[in-house]
Formats: sequence, C-alpha cells, structure tokens
Amino acid sequence: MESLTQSEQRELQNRMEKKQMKEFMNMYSNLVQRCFDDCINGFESKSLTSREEGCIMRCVDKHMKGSQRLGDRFQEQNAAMAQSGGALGR
Amino acid sequence: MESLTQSEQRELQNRMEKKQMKEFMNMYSNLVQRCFDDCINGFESKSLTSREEGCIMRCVDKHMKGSQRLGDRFQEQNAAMAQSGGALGR
Amino acid sequence: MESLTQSEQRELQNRMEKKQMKEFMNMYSNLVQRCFDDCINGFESKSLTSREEGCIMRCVDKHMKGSQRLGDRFQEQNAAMAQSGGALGR
Amino acid sequence: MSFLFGRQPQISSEQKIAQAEAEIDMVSDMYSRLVQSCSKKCIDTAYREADLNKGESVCLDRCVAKFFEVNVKVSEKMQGEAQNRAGGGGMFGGM
Amino acid sequence: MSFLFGRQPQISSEQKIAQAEAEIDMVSDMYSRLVQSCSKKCIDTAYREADLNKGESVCLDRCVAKFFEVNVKVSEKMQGEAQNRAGGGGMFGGM
Amino acid sequence: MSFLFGRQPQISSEQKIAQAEAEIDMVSDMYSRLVQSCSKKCIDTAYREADLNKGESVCLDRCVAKFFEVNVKVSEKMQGEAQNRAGGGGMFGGM
Repeated sequence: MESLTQSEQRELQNRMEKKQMKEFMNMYSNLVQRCFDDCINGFESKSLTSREEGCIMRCVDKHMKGSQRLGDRFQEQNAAMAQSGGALGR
Repeated sequence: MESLTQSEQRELQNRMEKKQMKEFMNMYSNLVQRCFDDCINGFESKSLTSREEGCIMRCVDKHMKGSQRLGDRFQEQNAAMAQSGGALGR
Repeated sequence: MESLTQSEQRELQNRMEKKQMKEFMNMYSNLVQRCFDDCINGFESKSLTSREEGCIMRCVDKHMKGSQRLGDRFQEQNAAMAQSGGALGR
Repeated sequence: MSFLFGRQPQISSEQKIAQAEAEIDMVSDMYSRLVQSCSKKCIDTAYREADLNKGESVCLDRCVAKFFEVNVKVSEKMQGEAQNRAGGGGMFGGM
Repeated sequence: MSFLFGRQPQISSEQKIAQAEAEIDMVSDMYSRLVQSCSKKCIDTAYREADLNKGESVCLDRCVAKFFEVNVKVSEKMQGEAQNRAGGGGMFGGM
Repeated sequence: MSFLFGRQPQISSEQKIAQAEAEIDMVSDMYSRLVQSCSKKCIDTAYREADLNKGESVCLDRCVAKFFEVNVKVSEKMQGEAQNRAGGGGMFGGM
C-alpha cells in the first residue's frame, strides 16, 4: 500500500468498515444459497426432511471451517508475498 | 425495520427508488442471458432459427410468470414471518 | 444517448473513468478464476505442474483474443443498431 | 437475521437510515438468490410451453417455503455460534 | 431497450447524467454477460492452442449476432407486455 | 498486480485513498473468488460429516497455493503484454 498519512488512513478505515458489513452479509447469503442448492433436492413437501436439515447443518459447519482455513492460508501467502516484494496485497 | 421518523423514511424512499431501476435492469439482463443460455445451442448460422425463437419467447414468458409467483410467495412468507416476530424482512 | 451539454458530458466522462478501472480489474479477476477453474484439477502437490502452467498460459491468451474479437463484433453490431434506430447502445 | 443487525441504543439519523437500507438490501439479495435457485430447481429448460405447468408451480411454492426454512436454520446456527464466541469478530477467515 | 429509458420532457441536469450513466451501465453489463455466455459456448476448455481456431472464431462471431437478436426479441416482448398493462409498475413479483 | 496500480508522482489525497481502496477491493474480490473455486474443487457436497476431513483440508491448503501461483503467472503475462504495447489502453475488446 502507498504510504498514507494518518488522516488518510483514518478515512480509508472508515470506508472499509462500511464494506465489511456488506461483505459479511454476502458471505452469509452465499452460505444459505450454497447449502440450499447442495442439500435440497426434493419438493414433495414444503417442509425440510430431517435428512435435509442434517445436511444443511453439516454444510454450514463445513463451509465455515473451510472459509476459516482458506482465510488463514490466504493471509499467510499474502504476507509471504509482501515480504518477497511481490504482488497481490500490496 | 427500526422506527424511522417521517423525514428519515423519505430519505430511505429516495435511495430505494434509485436501486429499483438498477434491479429491474438486472432482472432484464438475467432474463436475456438465461434464455440465451438455455435456448441457443447451435452456431451454424448467425440468425435465430424459428425453433430457437419460439424457445426464447416461451422462456421469457415462463420465467416472468415464475418470478411473479416466487415474488408473491416470498411476500406471503415474509409477512407471515414478520407477524410471528421472526427474521428476514425485519 | 440523450443530448447532453458539454459540462454534463464532462461529468459523465469523469464517472466513467472511475468505472473503467473497476471493470478492468473485474476482467482480470475473471480471467484468473476461469483459467484456474479450467486448468487446475489435481491437488497432489502445492505447485503447478508444467502441464497446468502451459494450460494457464494458453487459456489467458485464448480468452484475451476471444474478448478482443467479441468486443469488436459487439461494437460493430451496436453501431449498426444505432444507425437503424434500434435498441441497446442508445 | 437479527444477529446481523444488533440494535445500538444511540445512533445517528444517517446510521438509522443506512441500517434500514442494509436490511432492505439483504432481503432483496435473498430474493434474487431464491429466484435463481428455485428457477433452476423447478423450471424445465426445454420450455415446451409458455405457462408454468402444475408440477412447476407446486415446486416453486414449496421451494420458497424450504428456502425460508433453510435461511432460518442457518441464521439460528450462526447466532448460536456468535454467542458462543461472545462478540468476537472474524467469524470467517477474514481478509 | 428504449422501454427501460422513457424520456421525460423536463428533467434536471443530474437526472440526465444519471440516465446516460444507467444506459452505459446497461450496455456494459450486457457486454460482460455476452462475453461470459459466448466464451462458454464457443471456446474449448482443453486449451490445446493459444490462438482461436477457425471454429471458435466463427462461433464467437455468430454468437454475438444471436445474442443481439435475442436481446431485441426479449426487449420487444417486454415492451409489448408493458404497453398491455399501460404503465403499471411491478412487472416482476416485486420486492 | 502492480501493473494495475502504477504509481504517479503527484496525486491528491483523495486519489491516494481511492487507490488504496481499489487495491483492497481487488484483494477482497480475489479472496472471494478463491473461496468459491477452492470450495467447489475440494469440498465434497455429500456433507457426510460436519468437520473438514483430512483430504479436504490438504486440498484446500494446496488450492490456495496454486491459486496464488496462477494469479502471479497471469499477472506477469499481462504485464509483459502491456509493456509490448507500450502504454496503449484497450487490452480487452473494450466497451
């Protein structure tokens, strides 16, 4: 990142906070849609079967753990790259 | 929704109107893309065949009716949820 | 496009320039994701195989040429339509 | 999804409007995902007729009900986990 | 798609700019969807060579022509339906 | 991806902030695409268990490494081509 003055950093911080809420909401909606798409395949009734409900719960769990893991690895890689002078996060 | 004053509601209304145009345009583009993807599969000529044209017309019709139906159900469910105190639209 | 005064055109120009950077970045990310999805299918190691690397290079090349071609055709069609008074770009 | 929109006692007018806006955006986003998912699951892409047939109509209705139910389940689950962590941010791997 | 952008007799400068912006956004969105759809339909994902081969090139050209034609058909159809309803909003299930 | 963010010697404070913002947006966009692609490639959609199993975990780790490597390759390639054209705009078919 370009060297920013303190007041510039504060302004940037402000803008980022507005985006974080949006990004979290997007992650949430993604999770709902993905687990719905993967787990719900029958429409013989309008209620979830217990099999579907179990699938949804495991799907949410698994994807949250997956995102956590991907986020950790992403940050490590990004930090490593920044040190070696390279691309992405800088 | 949090209780807003009248002037706050007017401001919110304003912002929503700008989004509605955008959302409509997005719905429209989605419809074009979806029907194109589902109906057009041969590229022996650069004009639509009559079979493809018929498919496009029925596709548009069907998806508009589908959206109408989904929208009605969505609003019913959302209203029911709001009454029972729950999630989503509030 | 509606007839705009010079100062209105300048303002429009300004807004467009901000979007162009965004659109370019989006094109770039799309390219990375598409070629990754199409070329990378094994995870026996954490490095690209030479086969995968070749695929990525050809994929980027091909899609850039494809976009170029699609962009040219798009503009021709759009110009032709504008002349015949019709839709899209006007 | 009230866990997403916790109410603070004292917020400015602009913040109140922005929060209401965010909630509407969220519902609107959910709706467009529902249209996407349910159309895909219920509408036959052969498009043999212009009207929704009986099977498609019933499927769409049930699909909406199930989508809401899934949303509630996921929301409850996330709320539970958020409470377990007691206010810590960074539910996802973050950025 | 002029039905999307009906001209009012008296609009402010800001509105005129916003309208022009919306039209450009629409064309730009259409273009990126066209790239998506036509690349998928025409480009072989084996990527055996870096150049577009003859078949891919011809396919892309025709794909653009067909995409435009579909867009015109859909636009005309929607315009027709909009007139039938005579100015009522809420073409879609709404939100 | 420094080719996307060439540094100009004299830019205003607003421009500096906007540039930093654009870089963060870019990284954030890349991250969400990585989540999408790697989840799809590595996570079994049968969801037989709630935990990531060994195979999935290893796959996710390697997937991140490969995604970064692909990003670097594509970035280098585009940078090379941009230099060949020496500053001409319109890398893509344009709009």
